[in-house]
Amino acid sequence: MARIELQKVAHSYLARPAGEQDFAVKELDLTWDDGGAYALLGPSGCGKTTLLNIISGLLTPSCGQVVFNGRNVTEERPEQRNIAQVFQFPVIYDTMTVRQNLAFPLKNRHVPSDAIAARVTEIAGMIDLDSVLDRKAHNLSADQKQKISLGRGLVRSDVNAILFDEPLTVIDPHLKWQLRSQLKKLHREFAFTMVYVTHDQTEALTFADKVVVMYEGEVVQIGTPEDLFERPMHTFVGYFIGSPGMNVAPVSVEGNRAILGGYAIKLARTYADTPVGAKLELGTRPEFIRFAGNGGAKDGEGLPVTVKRVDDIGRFKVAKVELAGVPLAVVADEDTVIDGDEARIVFDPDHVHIYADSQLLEGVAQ
Amino acid sequence: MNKTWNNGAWFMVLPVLALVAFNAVIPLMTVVNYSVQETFGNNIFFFEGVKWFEEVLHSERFHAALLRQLAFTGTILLIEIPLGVMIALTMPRQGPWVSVCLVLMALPLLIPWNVVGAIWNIFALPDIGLLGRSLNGMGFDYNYTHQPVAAWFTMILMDVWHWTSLVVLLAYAGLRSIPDAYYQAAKIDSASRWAVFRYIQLPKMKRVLTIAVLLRFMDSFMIYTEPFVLTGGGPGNSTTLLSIDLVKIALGQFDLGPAAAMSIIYFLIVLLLSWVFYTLTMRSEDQS
Amino acid sequence: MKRLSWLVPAFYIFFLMLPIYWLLNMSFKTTNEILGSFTLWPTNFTVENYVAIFTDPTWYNGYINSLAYVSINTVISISAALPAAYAFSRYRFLGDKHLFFWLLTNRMAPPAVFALPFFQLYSAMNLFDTYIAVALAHCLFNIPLAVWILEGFMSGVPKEIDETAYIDGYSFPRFFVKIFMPLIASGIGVAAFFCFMFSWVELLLAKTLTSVAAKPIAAVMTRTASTSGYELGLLAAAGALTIIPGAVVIYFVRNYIAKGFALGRV
Amino acid sequence: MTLELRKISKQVGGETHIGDVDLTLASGTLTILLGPTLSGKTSLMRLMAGLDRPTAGQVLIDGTDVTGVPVQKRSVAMVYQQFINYPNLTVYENIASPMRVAGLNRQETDAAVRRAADLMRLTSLLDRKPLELSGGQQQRTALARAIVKGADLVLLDEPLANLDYKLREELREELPRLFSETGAIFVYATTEPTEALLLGGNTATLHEGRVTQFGATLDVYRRPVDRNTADVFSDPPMNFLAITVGGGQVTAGEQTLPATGQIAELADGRYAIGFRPNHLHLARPELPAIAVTANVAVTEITGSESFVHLDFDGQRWIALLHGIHDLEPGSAAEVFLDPGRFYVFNEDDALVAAPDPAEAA
Repeated sequence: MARIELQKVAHSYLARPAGEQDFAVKELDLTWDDGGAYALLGPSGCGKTTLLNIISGLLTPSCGQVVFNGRNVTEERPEQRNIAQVFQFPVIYDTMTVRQNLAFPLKNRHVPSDAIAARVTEIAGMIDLDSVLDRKAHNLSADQKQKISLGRGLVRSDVNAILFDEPLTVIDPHLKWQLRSQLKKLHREFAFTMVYVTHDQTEALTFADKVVVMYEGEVVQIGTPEDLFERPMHTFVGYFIGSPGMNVAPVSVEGNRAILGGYAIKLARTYADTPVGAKLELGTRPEFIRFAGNGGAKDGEGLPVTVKRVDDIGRFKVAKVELAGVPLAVVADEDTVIDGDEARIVFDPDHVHIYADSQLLEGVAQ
Repeated sequence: MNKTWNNGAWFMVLPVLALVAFNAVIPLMTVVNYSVQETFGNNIFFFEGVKWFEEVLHSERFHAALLRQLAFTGTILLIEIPLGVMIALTMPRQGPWVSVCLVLMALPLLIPWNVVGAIWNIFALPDIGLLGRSLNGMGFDYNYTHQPVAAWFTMILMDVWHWTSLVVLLAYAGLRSIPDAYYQAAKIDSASRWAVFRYIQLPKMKRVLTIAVLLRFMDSFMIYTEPFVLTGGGPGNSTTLLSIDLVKIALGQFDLGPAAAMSIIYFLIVLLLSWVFYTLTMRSEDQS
Repeated sequence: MKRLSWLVPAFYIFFLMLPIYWLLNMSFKTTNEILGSFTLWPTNFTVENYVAIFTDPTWYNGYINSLAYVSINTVISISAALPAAYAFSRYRFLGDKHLFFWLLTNRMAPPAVFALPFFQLYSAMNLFDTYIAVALAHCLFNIPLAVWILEGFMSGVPKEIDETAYIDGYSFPRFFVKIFMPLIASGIGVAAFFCFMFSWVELLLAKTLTSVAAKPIAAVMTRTASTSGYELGLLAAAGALTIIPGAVVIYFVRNYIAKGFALGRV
Repeated sequence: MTLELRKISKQVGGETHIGDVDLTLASGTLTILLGPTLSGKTSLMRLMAGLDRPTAGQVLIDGTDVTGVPVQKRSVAMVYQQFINYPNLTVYENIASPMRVAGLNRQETDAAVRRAADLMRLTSLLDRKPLELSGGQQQRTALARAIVKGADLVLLDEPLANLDYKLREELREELPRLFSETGAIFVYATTEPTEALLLGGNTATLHEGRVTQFGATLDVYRRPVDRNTADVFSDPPMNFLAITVGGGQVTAGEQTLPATGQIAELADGRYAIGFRPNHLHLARPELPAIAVTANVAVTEITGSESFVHLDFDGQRWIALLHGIHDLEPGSAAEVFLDPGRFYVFNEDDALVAAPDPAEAA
C-alpha cells in the first residue's frame, strides 16, 4: 500500500486559466498515509472527482506533483500507478463469470493459475461472493456487481490504493447500509489506502478516519468526524456536516463575549485582536443550544426568542426561532414541550465558535 | 420502458400495415397463384399443384444457382464482417476527423446500384480500367469479361467496396456506446489490447453486429443489379446468382409457373436462414 | 501501435475513392480518348458529357423523375412510420411483436421475386409509369426500416415527458407535433436519409414499373450502355451526377450517421 | 374539492400492484404516501392522476365519478423523481406550457410564470434550457410548472430522491411555502420517514400495494396499527425482540425480563416487542431499564448522530446515539431497553400496546 502525497497540485480544465475561478481544484498540499481511509466530501461540482482522477492518473494536474511512496508518478498512466477503482455504476466484464472477473487482473499479470485460484476464493469469501462465483457476472444485482469491482482491486496484493467514485449511487437505499458496513469491515481487515469520493456525509463519516471537505475547488478542512462536528474550521463545513447544519449569525466580538442583536453571549475563549474589517460570524450547532426552563436552568436565564416553527421528527424536535430577528435552529429532545411563541435559549459556551471571513478564529482559552 | 397495454394503438399502426401489406401480400399471392398453375398463353390457367415446385427443386440449374449464391454470400460475409470491425476499431474515437471519415465511408452506400456496377464495369476493364490495367501490368492475366475466376474476384471486390462501410458504421456505433469507465477499468486491470477487444468491445458490439450480419446476409443473398450490370451473369453463367437466374426465367423465357415456384422457394430460404440466425443470436444473448 | 492505427481507415478510404476517381476521370474525357489511350488525367479536359446530359431531355428528365418519386416515397414512408413507431415504442398491443417481425421480414423479400407481380398489380391499378407507383412500391422495404429507426430514437425519450404533456393539457396530436417531433428531429432526419438512400439506389422495381413518363435515371443509363454503342464518357458523367444527391443528404445527418446506422438502437 | 378513492385496485399481468384502497383527501391538505420502493406509491399516484385506469374501484372528485376521464380533462399536476422537463423549451416556456395549452392570454401567463419562478428562485434562469441547469434547478423548474396553473391536485413522486444530500435539505425547507401557495390537494410520495415527519400533514403508509394506516403523520408514527406500518415508519428500521409471557414470567430466549411498563398487563402468549433505535441506550438511563448484552457489528456516523449496529443472538439491532461514537466492532456492549418506550405486537403483528403518547410525547 502506498503513502500518497499531492505537492502544490492544482488543476484547470482550461488550457490557459486566467485566475482562481478557472481552477476546478485550487492549489493544495495533501498527504494520505499508507493504509488510511480518506473521504473526499463536498457538494457536486466542488472538484472532488477531479482530485480523484488526479490521484488515479486519469488526469495530469495542470501543476504540482503526485508522489507515491516517495516516487514521482505525476506523468504515469493509471496502469503504471498500480491503483484500483470502483466506479459510480458497476463496471464488470459481462460475458465472464464472477470467478473469471476476479481472476482477470491477476491473469493479465501472468500470475501462476493455482495462486490465482487460491487468491480468488479467499477474496470471494471475504466479500461473500463465494456463493455466486460461477454465475455469469451479467445477471447479478447492482451491489454484487460493485463488490466484483472492489474484488478486482483486492485480489492484487501490490495495489497502492483503492479509489471509490460515489460507488453507492445505483444501490437500492435499503441495501446501502449493508454494503457500507461491509466496506468498513473490509477496510479494517485489509488496511488498504482508500480514497472515497461522495456528496453524502453519512458515507464519508462512516468510512473515513479522515474526511477532506472540499468547497468550490478548495480543501476547507481535513479532520476526523469529531473535528468536523465539534470544531468546523470553515462555516461551510459547519453547514454541510450535520442535519440541520450549524447556525451562522453575524456578530461583533468583545473579549470573551459575542454581541448578537444587542444580546451578549458568553464565550469559552477570549478573542483579543479580531482581524480588522473581517466579517465576524458566530457559529454553533442546533444540538448545542437548549431551551431555558427545562434541564434545571434558573429562571430568567437565557436570551428571549420568538418561536417561528417547530418540526417534530419523532426522535427529536427542531425549533426555528428568531433572536433579535436573526433566525436560529434549536434541537430539543422528543419529550420537551414547546408551547406558545415565546421562549428563552441558552448557548453552550464550549461549542460556540467565532469565524472571521468564514475561517475559524482560534482565540485564547480562559 | 414499461409500456402500457393499449389495443387502441392499432389505429396508429394501420397506415403502415395497409401500405406494406398492399405491396407485400397481393404480389405474394399472385406469385403463389402462378406457382401452382400452368398456362399456354391467352390467360387460360390449369391447376398443376406442386408440379413446378418439384421441377425447380430437382432442376440442376436451380442447384447450381443456389450453390453460387451461397458461395457468394458466404465469401462476402467472411470478408466484410471482420474487415468492417477491424476498421471500426482503428477509427479515432472523437475529434474532427471522425465525421469526415464517416461521410466518405458512407459515400459508396449512396450510389445507385446500377451505377456501382457501371463504375466497376469501367474500372476493371483489362485495357482501359485502372484495376484491369494495373493487374495486367503486374503480370496477372486478368480479364473478367472472359475468365470466370476473374469475374468472381471482381464481383466480390465490388461488393466489399460497396457494403463494408455499412459494417464499419454499425461496429463504430456499437463501440461509441461503450462508456469510458470500461476502458479505464481495463487499463487499471492492465488488460492487453486483445483482452480489451475480447471482453469489452466484442460483447458490447454483439447487438449491432447481429444487425450487420443480418442486413448483409439479406442484401447479398438477394443481390441482382450490381453483378448483372457488371457481368450479366457471365462469362457463361459462372456468375449467374439466384436473382439473376430468376429474372432470366421470369422475364426472359416468360414461363411463369417455374419462375413463381422458384420465387417462393427463394423467399422461404431467405426467411428461414434469417430467422435461424436471429433466434440463435437472441437466445445466446439471453443465456449469456 | 495506437498512433499508426489511423493508417488503416485512411488506406480503406483511399481504396473507396479510387473507382469514384476513375469514374470522374472518365466523365471528363471524350469517348475516343477513353478508348484510345490510358491516361491517369484527361489530356484534353472536356465537359461535353455533362453538357449533353443537361441539354438532352431524356437524360435530365431521368434525374427529375428519380428525385420526384424518391421524395414522394420519403414523405409517405416517414409520415406513415411516425405514428406506428410511436405505437411500438409506447404501447403493448395484441400481436405487436409478430407485426414488428413481419415488417422486418418484408425487408427480406428479394426484389427479383416481386418484379413481375408488381408490374401486373400496378398495371391493373393503371398506375403504371407514374411517380406514385415507384414511390408506393419502395414503401415495401422503406417503411419497415423507417419504423425500426424511429422506434429506436423514440425509445430514447422518457415516457414521462409524454405524460407531463398530457397532464399539462396537451391533446395527443398537439403534443406529438409541438413537443415530441422536435425531440426526435435527429431521428426523423436519419430515417428520411435512409428512405431517400434506399429508394434512390434501387433499380429493379423502379425499372419494372416505369417505361417513359416516370423513367428513372438508372433506367436511362442501362438503356444507353446496352443500345447506342459504347458512350462511356456520357455514362460516366451520368453516374457521377447520381452520387451528388446522396452526398448532399448525408451532409445534413453527418453527426448522427453512426447512431442512425445502428437503427437508433445505440 | 375532495378526491375519493373507493375500493381501488390495480392488477398488472396477474400481479397486484394496488389492493383495494379507500382514501378521501380534502383540498388544502398534504398527504404523504410513505413506503419502501415498489410498495405501490407511484402506482397509486398514477391512478389518482388518471394516467392509469384502476382494474376495479372508482375515483371520485367532489362526488362525481372521474375514473374514465382522461388526464387532460382533469385539473392535476405531477412532478416526477427524475426532473422531467421539455428539453427543447426554455425554463420560461416550460413553466408557461400548462397556461399556454389552457389558452390564457399573454399577460396573465407572464404574471403567473414570474410569480412561480420567484417562488422557486428561478428568475435569473428563465431563458436557459433545462439541460444546462443543475439537478436542483431542473427539479425547481418542474415544481414551478406544477404549481403555476393552480391545479386542484398536485402529485409529487419522490421529487428529492435524485438530489444531493444537502440540496435535498434546502428544497425540503421550501416545500411548505409551496404547499401553502394554493388550496390544492397535495400528495407527496417518499421512502424516508424523516421527510414525512418534517413535512407533517397526513400520512398513508403503504406496504405491498395496501394502505396499512392513514392519519395525522405524528399519530401514525406514534401508534402504528401493525408491525408493517411501524417498520415502514422508522429509518433505521425498528428493533424487535420476541418474548413469551407465561405464568407471570416474561422470557426472551433464555433471559427473563422484569414485567414492567407495557409488558406488565399482557395476557399469556407470544409477542414481539418493538423499540426504536433512539430508545436503545448504551449508557444506563435514569428510568428503570432492562439490560441485555449484544456485540457491536459496525458503527455509522451521519455527522450529528451515530448508528451502532449490534448483534443480539442472531438478530440485527441498531442503536441511534447523539453525537459521534465509534465503537470497536466485535466488542460486547451492554445495552439498555426502556420498557416505557415499548411497542407490543401480538402474533399476527397487530399493535397491542404502544408507549403512552402523553408520557412519552
